[in-house]
Amino acid sequence: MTQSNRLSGGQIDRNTTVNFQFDNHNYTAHPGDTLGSALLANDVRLIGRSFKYHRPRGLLTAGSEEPNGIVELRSGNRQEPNTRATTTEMFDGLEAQSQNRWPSLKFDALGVNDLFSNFLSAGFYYKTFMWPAAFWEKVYEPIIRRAAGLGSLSMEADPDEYDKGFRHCDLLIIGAGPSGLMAALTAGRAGADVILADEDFRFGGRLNSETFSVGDQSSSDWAEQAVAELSSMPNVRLMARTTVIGAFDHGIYGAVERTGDHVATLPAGKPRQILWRIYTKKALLCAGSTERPIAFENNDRPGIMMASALRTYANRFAATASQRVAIFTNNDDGHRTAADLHAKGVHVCAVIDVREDAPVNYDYEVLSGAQVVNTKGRLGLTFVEVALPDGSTRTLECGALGVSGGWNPNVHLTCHQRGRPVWNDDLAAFVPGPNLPVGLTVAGAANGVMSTQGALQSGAEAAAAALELSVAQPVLPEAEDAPIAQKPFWYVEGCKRAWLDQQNDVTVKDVKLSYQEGFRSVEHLKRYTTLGMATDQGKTSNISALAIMAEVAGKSIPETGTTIFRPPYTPVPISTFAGRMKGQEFHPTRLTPSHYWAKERDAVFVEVGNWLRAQWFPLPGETHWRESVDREVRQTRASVGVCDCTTLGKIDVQGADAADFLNRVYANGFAKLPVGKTRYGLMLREDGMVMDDGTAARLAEDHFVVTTTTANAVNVYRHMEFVRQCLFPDMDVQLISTTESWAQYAVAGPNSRKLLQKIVDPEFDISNHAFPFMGCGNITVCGGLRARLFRISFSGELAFEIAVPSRHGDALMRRLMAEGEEFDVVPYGTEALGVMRIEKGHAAGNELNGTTTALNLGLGKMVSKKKDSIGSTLSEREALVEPDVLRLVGIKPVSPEEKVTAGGHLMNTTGPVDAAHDQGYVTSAAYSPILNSNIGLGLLKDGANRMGEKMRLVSPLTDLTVEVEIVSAHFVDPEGERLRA
Amino acid sequence: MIINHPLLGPRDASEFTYLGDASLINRPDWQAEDAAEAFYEYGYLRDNPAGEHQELWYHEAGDRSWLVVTRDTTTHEISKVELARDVARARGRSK
Amino acid sequence: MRYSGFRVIKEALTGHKGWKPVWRDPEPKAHYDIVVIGGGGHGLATAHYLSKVYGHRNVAVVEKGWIGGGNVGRNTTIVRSNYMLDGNEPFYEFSMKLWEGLEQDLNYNAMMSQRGILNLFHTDGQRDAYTRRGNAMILHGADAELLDADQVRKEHPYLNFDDARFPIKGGLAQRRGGTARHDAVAWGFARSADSHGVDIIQNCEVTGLRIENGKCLGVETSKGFIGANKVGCAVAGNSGRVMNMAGMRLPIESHVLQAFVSEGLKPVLPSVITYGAGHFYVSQSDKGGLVFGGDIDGYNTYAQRGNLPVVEDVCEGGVSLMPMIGRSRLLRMWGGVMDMSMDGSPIIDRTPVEGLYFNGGWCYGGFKATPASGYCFAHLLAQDEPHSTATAYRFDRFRTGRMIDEKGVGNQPNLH
Amino acid sequence: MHDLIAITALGGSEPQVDTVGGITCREVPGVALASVAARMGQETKASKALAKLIGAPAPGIGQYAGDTVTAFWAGPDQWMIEAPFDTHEELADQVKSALGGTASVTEQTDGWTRFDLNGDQIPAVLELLSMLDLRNIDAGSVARCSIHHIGCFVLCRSDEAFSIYGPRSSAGSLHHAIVTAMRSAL
Repeated sequence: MTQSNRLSGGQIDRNTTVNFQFDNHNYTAHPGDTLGSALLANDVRLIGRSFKYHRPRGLLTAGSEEPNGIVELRSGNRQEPNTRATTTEMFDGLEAQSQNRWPSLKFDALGVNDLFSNFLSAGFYYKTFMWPAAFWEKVYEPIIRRAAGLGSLSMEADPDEYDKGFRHCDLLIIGAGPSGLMAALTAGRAGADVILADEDFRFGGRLNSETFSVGDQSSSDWAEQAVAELSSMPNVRLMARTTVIGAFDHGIYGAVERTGDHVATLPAGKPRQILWRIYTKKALLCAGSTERPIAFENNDRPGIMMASALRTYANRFAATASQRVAIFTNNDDGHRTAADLHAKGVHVCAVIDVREDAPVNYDYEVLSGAQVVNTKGRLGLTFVEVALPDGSTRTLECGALGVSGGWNPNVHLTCHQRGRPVWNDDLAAFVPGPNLPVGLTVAGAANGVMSTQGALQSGAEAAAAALELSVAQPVLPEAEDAPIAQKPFWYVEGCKRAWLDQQNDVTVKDVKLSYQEGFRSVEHLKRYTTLGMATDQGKTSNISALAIMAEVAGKSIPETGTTIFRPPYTPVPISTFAGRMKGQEFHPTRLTPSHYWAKERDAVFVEVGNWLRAQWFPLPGETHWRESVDREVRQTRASVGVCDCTTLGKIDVQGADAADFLNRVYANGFAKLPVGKTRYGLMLREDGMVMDDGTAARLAEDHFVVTTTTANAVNVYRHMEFVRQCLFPDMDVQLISTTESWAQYAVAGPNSRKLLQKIVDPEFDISNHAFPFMGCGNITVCGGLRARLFRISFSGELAFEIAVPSRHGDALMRRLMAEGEEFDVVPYGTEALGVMRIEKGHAAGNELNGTTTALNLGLGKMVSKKKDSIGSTLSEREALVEPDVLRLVGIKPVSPEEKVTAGGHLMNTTGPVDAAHDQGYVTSAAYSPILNSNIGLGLLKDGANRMGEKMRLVSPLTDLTVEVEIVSAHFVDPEGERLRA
Repeated sequence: MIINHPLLGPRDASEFTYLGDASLINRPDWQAEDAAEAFYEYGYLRDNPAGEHQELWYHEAGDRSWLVVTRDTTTHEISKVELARDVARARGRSK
Repeated sequence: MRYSGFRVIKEALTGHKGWKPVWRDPEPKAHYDIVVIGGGGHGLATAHYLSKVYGHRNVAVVEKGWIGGGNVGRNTTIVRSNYMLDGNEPFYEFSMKLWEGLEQDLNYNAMMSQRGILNLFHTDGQRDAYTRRGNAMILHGADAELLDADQVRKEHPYLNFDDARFPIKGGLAQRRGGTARHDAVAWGFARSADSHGVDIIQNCEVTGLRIENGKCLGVETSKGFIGANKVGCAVAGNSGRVMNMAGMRLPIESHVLQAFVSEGLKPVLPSVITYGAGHFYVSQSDKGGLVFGGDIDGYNTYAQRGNLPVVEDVCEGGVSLMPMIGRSRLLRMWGGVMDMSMDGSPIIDRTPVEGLYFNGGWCYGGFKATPASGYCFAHLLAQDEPHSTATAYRFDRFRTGRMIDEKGVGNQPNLH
Repeated sequence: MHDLIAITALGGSEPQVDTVGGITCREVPGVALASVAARMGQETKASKALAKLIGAPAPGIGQYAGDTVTAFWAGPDQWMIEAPFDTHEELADQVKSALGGTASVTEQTDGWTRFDLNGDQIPAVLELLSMLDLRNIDAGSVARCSIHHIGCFVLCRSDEAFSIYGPRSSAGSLHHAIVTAMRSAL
């Protein structure tokens, strides 16, 4: 295909031709093009359909403010809906599809909505679809949902990678137009650490779109030279294709760098985009300004564009939307477009200038005091109807109409901390208000300085001011310094279907209706009409709509309100915010010291917080997890089992006041614990609920090792630091986590001592007499490896926990297995561990659910009343000590094979089954291969006094009702003889 | 946000864990006559000011210091950062 | 004016000239029976039920800005009654029933869409807790369904079943849950209250409470003093500010919750989904945007904006759970100030000041509660006793130890 | 001598080495670690004893010092001591006897895994991993930070040599993060 609308000149690489597809048609383009400019060059004006009425849409702008020209880019699992053609950098092999149309872009069935638009006015859906009531979900809503939406997702996982990074600088300059470049030159030359970021792939901003000169160069050449100088400065980092998306607290800016969107295929390992968090001392917003439209009847046809966009396409991209264009303007800038297009050989039919005193140029016709009152062209502009000052109308045949209603400063980032822009009457526009994010200043057009010369100067001055430079003002190049003359002209009188928000189909009529119905504040207007809620966030529509609302209300614009912008400046892929933290890398994975060994044994692993723990160890031939778990339990209770319990938190507590300190953090007493002994400890939150439980082993007078549950390790450590630093700052106590340092294994079962005796070095006596229940000490194993031994039991069996330096954990596990062969040793996982603790009646995570007190758990006596400990006072509140509070009980089905469901509720055997008669609930359940019965633990009202009572366990959720008996929670060895053996 | 750690200098707030009002340092005397009421107020009632707020932050991914940060809850401006231990001592806490 | 399809057609054919303001814009009277502070969802709902159910017409709602501009206009629109505890579930189920009849009650289409909500679980412990919760819901007369991983996959094949760090083990579904059009809820209540005689007074900021001899006589406002026999405060994140005018400290902290919306997309998500292993919940609006959120930022604030770490945290969860949303774009982020209570549950109660009533502590769950909150607050204001479904929402529960702590995290508001 | 063979944090019998572009990432198991926290009121004495042990003044905030035995700052009056594992397997005992009653000493050797980065563009890699202001980090500085949600120490030995300490259990995730960042940046 030929590029029939390609002009001369431009900043594209004509030596290279690339191929691309739009809606399955092949076209050619050049590097330096955007998809938008390439489509125009190929005479494609129709690009999409609007949201509500499915009206034909073409490009409106040449930048990121684009509401209309949005497509589905790429294909397969890289399909990317709602992508702005105007900012999509061309590459060879680019594929794009139009969206929100069916069956085709030219013949869109839902275009019928446009015929019924009068019935689909703003907010019509709030007033109807209410009858019959059941029809909303079944009929109306599905239809609306299918019609709504824009592009579609592939429904496949995003295959690309994304990074996050962190940069620091003295000065972040946002935008590399004239003010940004001049600011960067000023700051860079002064030696400051500068980051200059621009969303475009080419620095220069509007300098690349204009034909005037800066100094003795063309504006784009000047920009190129400035960039060359900046590139040579080691203290300046240039970030092209980087959008600063938000201004966050304390000088932190979010920025998205598109490192891979301009290439067909990413090299392996390289990210598509990087989310940068930029820490700045100062920031300077040089984001320029956005041209605003004028609303007139049928102003939304493909071919009707912002005048400055036509100029950009012609000057920078050497493309035009049509060979015949007209301009509709209320200011001098529109004439610049006409002049530039004319110079490029495009026929300018006329400039329609609403001003009576419009400047007259002899190169083309100027219709002063005229207005566009209507347009024609089903899928693209064909005619423009102009009302002349004498009351007559004239029809112009043209394929493009450039519209210029003046310029709005890009104040977006100044609003991100809820600062409000203020109205400037001279400019007839909002400019940055006084409440800027701390450290941010604004220069150039973004600050209402609209001439090039002014922008250069303001950039230089702002950079110097931000960095408190005392250097002499740099010599600025001479540039265009046209006075600003912006007289507002928002819409053509009498227009109705005159579009403001072109994507969401909000017209002047809708704004008037919104006023009529009382939605008169800006916030109400936006919400009621959906104005500014589209993918462009109203960059070209909000201010105009506000102005029209003001006029309808008979108020000034500032009286009517302002509109503020929220991050992000332009939409950002959700993947970019996620970075690498997805899939398996969502959270770090913590492996236990025996992990590699367990993997060899085909263990099934389970996530416990960030840890992976062996859940059970299936043997060949075992087809159901219960077989493995039952075997592990039986073998442990019959002989000996080994379980990796490294994940339990371990905290080293040292210092002269260590015992006193533990006395404060634990509800039970620790002062009198002898050296060489371990004690179970119960920790409460200050509100009296159980926070955690564990053990504390006293290794020396001033040295304890505390264990926590796996889940609470981090919280308990933080809590202990709080108690140490904030509550008792003069206690001599030091804390450090040693969780990872030690591989710790539970060795449990009647043969556990015998097994351990085979590896513990002979000089250490671990007989029951020398090393009794709750003993602890430093020992060596396997010929001199330092180790720690604790005689504690979670299973209720004779048991030990042995710890060695983590690097030797793998070897120790292998050794225990080898040495234990004669005892038929079994490794057991968390599942068997859970079964045995339920059999023994130990409360664990399901019972320590944050709403249980010591009393609830049957541990009330542990809360010492003789000392001050965290939580003891509030645990005494009246409702927490009422006689019928929940108490931990054992639950046994009357028929052992009947299932006990954790989460089931307990009801009396007779009477209604409902919430009002709820007696409690089952916290944990398991099958006990020892009792050959399902069993459970539960919390039951007044449970301590209901032993032997029959109850109904109901779980309507899983369709279950079971008769159960309330028993002691200690199913196995209630007297604790085994663990003392 | 950035918290200017008194020892380490400016650090991103995401390295810290937030607890709440620095009045949590003022733990009541468990033996006082009105201990139950005092602990209830300590545990549950907050000034929750719109404006200057003294609050506890823990440098979890850093040096494990608890800090008292004075921050405006309407602007997020931080006017002061102290080690909580120093504040606790200044408020008369000891062992 | 009654709204209907017929009316829409008639107006369309007659140039939309007949539509009237949805509510009046009255000047405040000197005195009302009841003044409700706060023109958000809860305040407007209170006015609606006060006027329609309890027959109080001499009522004003005073709002410092524009009605519906607070949390009701900036939330993720989820409606559900999937609570576990006795103190909560009857109230939220009452709310659900009100939602189910809301459009007919208000003659306003709030687009209540019972597309269902699914809470995923990833560990056995979570499954047990959800089982307990689902059973409690059913025992309270609500609906609940426990799905295993295969059932979840069948309904939501796009979730990450391939390389999930925390594999999905199942979910608790409430089919009657769903979403509603948040702005329309506020406008619908406002329109109804207005039509029953309630004065909705916008741009009227309360600057003080006139309290004499322990009795509240009315409110000082930017439009002057407005007398009232009873004053009800329903100001969500600003609870601390307003009640401070009465010298009260509350069991509440103000925190910011951010929420996000993506660009419009053709239908992808059939229901509301919450991730059990990360901070992420999401639904898709009728317009096509993914509406999602996660955890609160976690520090006390009255600023309606948040920071990047939470944005990233939420998106990390989102892409981990449903990797197919990765290439859709986050369009807009915003923050709402939440009145986070000490146990995560609300308060609807009298205060020590006679004639002053309080409704707050909704944390980030206020939207779904809107109808019942309004109903129960209206009941309290009208009859001076708590509504039967809201008896547990008392101030003194913290003193007596009757917390309603669904999450079990205790007296630290930012963890609820 | 015991006969339990150690494995590295990444699970190998030999340390892992990865090279991307001009940077090498090397797993370093041969280091012994112990933590030191001064006792209340003994801060000066502890820091003097520490100085003697490492042959240099006790390092201040964000610094490390020493030669064979080095110390780096870990918190107020807290340090981490590092030394070659082969010669200092019993480092904690050695430190304890050097500091006497002036400090609490805890063995930390196997609590951590260490990766050494050597090459000429390390900042380009680190800026994808941590929020440290690398402009302020030069030879002799150490900082605690979070790398992909993993709490780490980063030590700068020179412009072209950095050590990263992370928790041993997360060695695989940390290694993955580092090598991924190397592939991305280099």
